[in-house]
Amino acid sequence: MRTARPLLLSVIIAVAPGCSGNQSALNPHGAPAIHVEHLIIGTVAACTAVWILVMVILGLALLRRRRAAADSAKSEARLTMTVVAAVVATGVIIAGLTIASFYTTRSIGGPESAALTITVRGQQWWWQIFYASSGATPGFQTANEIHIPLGEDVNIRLESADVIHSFWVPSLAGKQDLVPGRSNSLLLRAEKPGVYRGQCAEFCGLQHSHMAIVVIAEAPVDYERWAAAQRGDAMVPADPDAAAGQAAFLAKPCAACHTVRGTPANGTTGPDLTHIGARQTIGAGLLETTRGSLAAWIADPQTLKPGNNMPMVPLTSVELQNISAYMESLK
Amino acid sequence: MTREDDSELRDTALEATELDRRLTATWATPPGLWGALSTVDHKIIGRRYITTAVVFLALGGLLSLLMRLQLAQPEARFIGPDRYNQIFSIHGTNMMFLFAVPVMQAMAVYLVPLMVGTRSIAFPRLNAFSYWMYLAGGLLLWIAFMLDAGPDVGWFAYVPLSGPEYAAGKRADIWAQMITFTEVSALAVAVEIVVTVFKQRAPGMSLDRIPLFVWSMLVTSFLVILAMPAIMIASTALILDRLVETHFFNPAEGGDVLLWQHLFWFFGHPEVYIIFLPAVGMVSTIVATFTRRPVFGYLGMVMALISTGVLALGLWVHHMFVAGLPRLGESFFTASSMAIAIPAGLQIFCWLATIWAGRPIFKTPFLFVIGFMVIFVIGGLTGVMVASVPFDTQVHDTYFVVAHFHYVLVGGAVFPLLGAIYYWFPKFTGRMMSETLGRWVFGLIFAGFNLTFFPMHILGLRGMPRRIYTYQPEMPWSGLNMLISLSAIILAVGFLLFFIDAIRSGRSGAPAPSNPWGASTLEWATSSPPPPYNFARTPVVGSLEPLSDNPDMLPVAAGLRVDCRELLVTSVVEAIPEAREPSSGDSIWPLWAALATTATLIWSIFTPWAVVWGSIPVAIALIGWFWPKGTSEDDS
Amino acid sequence: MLIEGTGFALSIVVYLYLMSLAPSWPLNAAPPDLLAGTSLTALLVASLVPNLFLARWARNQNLLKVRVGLIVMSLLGIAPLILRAFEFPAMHIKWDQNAYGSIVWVMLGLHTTHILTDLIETLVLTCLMFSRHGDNGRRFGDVSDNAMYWNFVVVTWLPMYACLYWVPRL
Amino acid sequence: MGTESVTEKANVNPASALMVAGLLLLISSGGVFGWLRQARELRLDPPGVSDLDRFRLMQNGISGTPPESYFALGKVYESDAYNLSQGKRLYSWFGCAACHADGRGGIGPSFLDGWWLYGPEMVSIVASIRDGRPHGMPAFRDKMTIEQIWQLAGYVQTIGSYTPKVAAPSRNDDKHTRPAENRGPAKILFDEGPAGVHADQGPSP
Repeated sequence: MRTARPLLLSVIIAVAPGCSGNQSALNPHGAPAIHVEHLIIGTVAACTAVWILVMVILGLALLRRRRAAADSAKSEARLTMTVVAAVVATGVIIAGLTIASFYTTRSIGGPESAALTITVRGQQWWWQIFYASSGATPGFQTANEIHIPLGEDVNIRLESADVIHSFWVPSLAGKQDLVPGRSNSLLLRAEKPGVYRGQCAEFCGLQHSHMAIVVIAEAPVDYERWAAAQRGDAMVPADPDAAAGQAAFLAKPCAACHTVRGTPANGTTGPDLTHIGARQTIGAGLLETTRGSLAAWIADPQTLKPGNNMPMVPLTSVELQNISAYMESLK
Repeated sequence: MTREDDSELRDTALEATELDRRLTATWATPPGLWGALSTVDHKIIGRRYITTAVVFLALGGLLSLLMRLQLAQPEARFIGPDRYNQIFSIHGTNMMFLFAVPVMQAMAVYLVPLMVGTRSIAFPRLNAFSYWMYLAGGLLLWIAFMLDAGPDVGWFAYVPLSGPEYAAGKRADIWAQMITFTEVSALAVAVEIVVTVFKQRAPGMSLDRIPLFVWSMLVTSFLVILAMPAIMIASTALILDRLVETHFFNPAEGGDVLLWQHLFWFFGHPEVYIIFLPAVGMVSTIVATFTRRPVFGYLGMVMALISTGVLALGLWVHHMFVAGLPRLGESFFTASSMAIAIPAGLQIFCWLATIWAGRPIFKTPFLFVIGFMVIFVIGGLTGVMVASVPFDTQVHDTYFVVAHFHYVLVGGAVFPLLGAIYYWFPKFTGRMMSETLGRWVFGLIFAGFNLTFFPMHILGLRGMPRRIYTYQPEMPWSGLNMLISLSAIILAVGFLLFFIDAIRSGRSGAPAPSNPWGASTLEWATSSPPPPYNFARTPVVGSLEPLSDNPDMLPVAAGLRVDCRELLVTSVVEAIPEAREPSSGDSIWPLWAALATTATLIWSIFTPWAVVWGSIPVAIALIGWFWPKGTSEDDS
Repeated sequence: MLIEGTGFALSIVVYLYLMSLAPSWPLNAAPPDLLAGTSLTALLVASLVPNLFLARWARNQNLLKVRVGLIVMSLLGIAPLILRAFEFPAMHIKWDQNAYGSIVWVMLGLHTTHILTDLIETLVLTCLMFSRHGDNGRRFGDVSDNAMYWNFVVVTWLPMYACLYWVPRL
Repeated sequence: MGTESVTEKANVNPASALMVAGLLLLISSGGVFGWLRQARELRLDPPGVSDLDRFRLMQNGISGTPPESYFALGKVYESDAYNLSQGKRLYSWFGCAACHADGRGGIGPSFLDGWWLYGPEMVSIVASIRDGRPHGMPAFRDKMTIEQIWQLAGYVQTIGSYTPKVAAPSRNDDKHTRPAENRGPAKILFDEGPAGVHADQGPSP
């Protein structure tokens, strides 16, 4: 198994590209993030100008040619005036930036108006996601991947199951903490369809580095189709490999921690796997969902993400293949 | 206490050489190990403090190189998450609690008594005690790290990650208890500085003649006194939660997770100014000396120092902008965080005006001040950025913030400190540091620093969170990270050269005259290094720049005894002589007290009963410390 | 004393902060019984009188009176500790039951530590004043410092008393 | 000059003073932390893991010999705070509390009445969890990996331990029903015969 490590690493590197998306405050596609980007650009420009001005004065002060008798009362008084003026100017700039900041906060607004509410629950080290039931349509649970309808305000309710995490999808909005014992909320609104990557931003333990989330903004029709699929139970495997995989999944420790709706597997410790094959990534943004990466993950989760709560379950290679086939089939 | 007694030997009666011999006999630290362990000479302790803090700086720097090694490539496997978390936690804790605060206080321990023209610091034994406590706290942290029991919860140890449920073992307790050690020592030094500045200034040094460095240390000490109790309450509550099941931070039983953050940052934000304000004093001193004129706007500088100190206590919430607090409160803290830019700006403008009006001499200490200006202004401006709530929601806990506080702390404190070490090195050791090497050191550190930390701003805006031990290859961060890691080598070489220069110059540098820079403050009025009694006769001050007024002859006051340790007490405002006051002699008891306290504190990580049993040896040591020995110091 | 004063103030702030978050206060406990705490408060306030006399005698360097005063103050240091022992049970909660219990015990503990510290200091000074080191200006200075510290211990108790005993009854 | 020679000496002394004090602290804290065990082994080698399954149990199902690898690891599942904490999480994740409550028992026996039906050795606790026991204790062989079973067993042993362990998981951040495991041995914490005592368990030893 030792020799398997480099092999697995090469698997990671092979499957790596693909789900990069954009995770940058400077590449905004959501209304809140766009407002903040304007503020960022404005503030940085103002501050850069101030810095350049101060540096020019410093340079002049250091290198200017000095006259013989400099220290007269008159020049001292002129200096005082200049310093006072500079302080006043600082005050004015500061006040301007403060007002700009308040204005941005105002224009972002709160999530009160949102029609759709999604609850995100932080876990060490993945995201548990609940879509609430509304009227006759039942709610459902998923993990590490949020779908939102384009151009609509979405309220993200943030809770934590264990320690403090922070929900941050920079292209859509600023971050907000998930605090145990409290409930926060955040407004998301995507203006452009796309896959937006985000990542936990508050240090939360061993695998803080591998706790990514994907937000997929799509046309309302697509969103509804997706949500309808998610509400359903897991597909019954048609392919014999996958069917054998399901049997192994249920017989092995897997089912004690994971739920696959429509089967006896109803563990709640790990992520809900009912539609894992339809998600873009596994392991909280660690790997792209392919049969190979699923196999790599199941075979040795502690090498890929040391310290996470999924144990290494001893499996034969046939079992491993079958279970990964089954996982892949859970679209 | 001012009774006249003819049998006492006063300095009025003696010739210079004879006075020198007798004062040495009274004030000198006896040779040998015992003398070293029991000394209370503020200069010896100050030098120890500085050396120890610089050793911790070097160790913390090594940790940062390890982090840079790991982050140079995506998904690198040099260091696993468990070790990496310990490394960054200890890097932060070490730099804040074991390097930055102590080194600033250490400079004050050495310099403040000299700058105010007195023979010793107030409460010299407490000073010895504070050093031993500091050393013990530092060793606790580092030994724990060596044994794989280092704290792994970040330098601000947010609960519940550091709480009983999620921080298994004793790692978080070690962090919390290390805080207790450094708090005790920092508070002790703060009290000494305040009393020294208020009551022991040279006759004539009224409030408006106090050197700016001393002013800055005074304000810093008050900040320490007001801010440190918050972390003391916080770390005690954390230890109690972990050890005896209190529920301060357990939301299910009425506690609150954010209570920790409020308490921590009520201390943590002033902490930044505790580190920065002494640097303001150092910069002012160096600027005044190397532009050959007093700092422009003395009163403005003092007001800026004080208002920074006051404001610093009122903006802790800007570290919690994304924790979900009420809007209104956030607006207030945005405004107050922005407002602190005004006194900071005033200070910058005053220095610029001083340089403008003066005649700059480009020696190494002054180069570091120029570097400070360039870097710190960037740090200050990014500080204004993160004070804005919406801006902060994007950059909080990212590499942007990492860059910001390194610009503030390294630019705002380490650059002035390096300048200050070059500046006061002759005073500390009697030898000059190398001017040629100094320029190299400055160039390498300046270039290395900016190349290392400037790209971090960009990384943060491009979505890289802080405290990650690795990142995935598909993220567009690897190029800049590699650049940063390579630049860190330049920075490290700069520091290495600095250490080499310091060690080499300390052994065989050119001998220093008593006032090599032509400075105007009192520490240069005595020899380099100063004799154990600092000044043969207490100087009398007639202006802000006593040495420029009378370059050849400094007026002195006389009348202190030479056969026992005695110093002059003056009034708070005008510094009018009030009384002669004895100063404690050498004693081993501070060391015993520190050892007893250390044992108690470490033991109490394991059982609460340690506090009960441990208090007995602590009480014995304290009684031994204060019990009169029948010497004249005790009985005058 | 500025340090400790800040510490006491912060503990009161923590108390009020936790109270502001709680749905009811005290949390799952009856308000504390008044008897022990109130008599302790009365005793502490009363102890200020001999304490002020002691400070005056120390200033006048009156050895005999200072000796008597120190003995009285030692007894007045022990008595509150006895009453304090009854205060902890009077809170009707233990530190490990909930956050209310935690902060109450910590506040009481913090103040008890101060009484204890001052008591030990008083006892040591009493011994000193009966030894050959006694009749000495510096010792008298220590005595008046110690008296000052006791004033501090008493004064800080008053807001804590109000907080611990009367705020839960509001 | 006199002063110079004094300061020269003082230059040397702090260093030796530092060394002595440092050495003292090093020795004492080294002792303390050596005793602590804080290392975290996040991934065991698969052969080592499967060896954990190979312990020998006495005929009566009580006590036996742990596998070699357990000693090789340094008995981590009894004495390492990280493993004990993991065990505590497993205790709640795998529903142990449904029968054993917070350790005081219910449907299943109590761990706190000072009476181990199958003895307090790690192997017998592991065997109980892995293979199940009569009167309703299910086998967890197919629900947990062997490493998890050892972690859980370590935690269960800690709950019922007569003497407090140096390394123990602390309390949870939720409603608490009993003092934390690190507060002291069960014997002190609870009266004899709390809620979960069954007649068939016999008297306390």
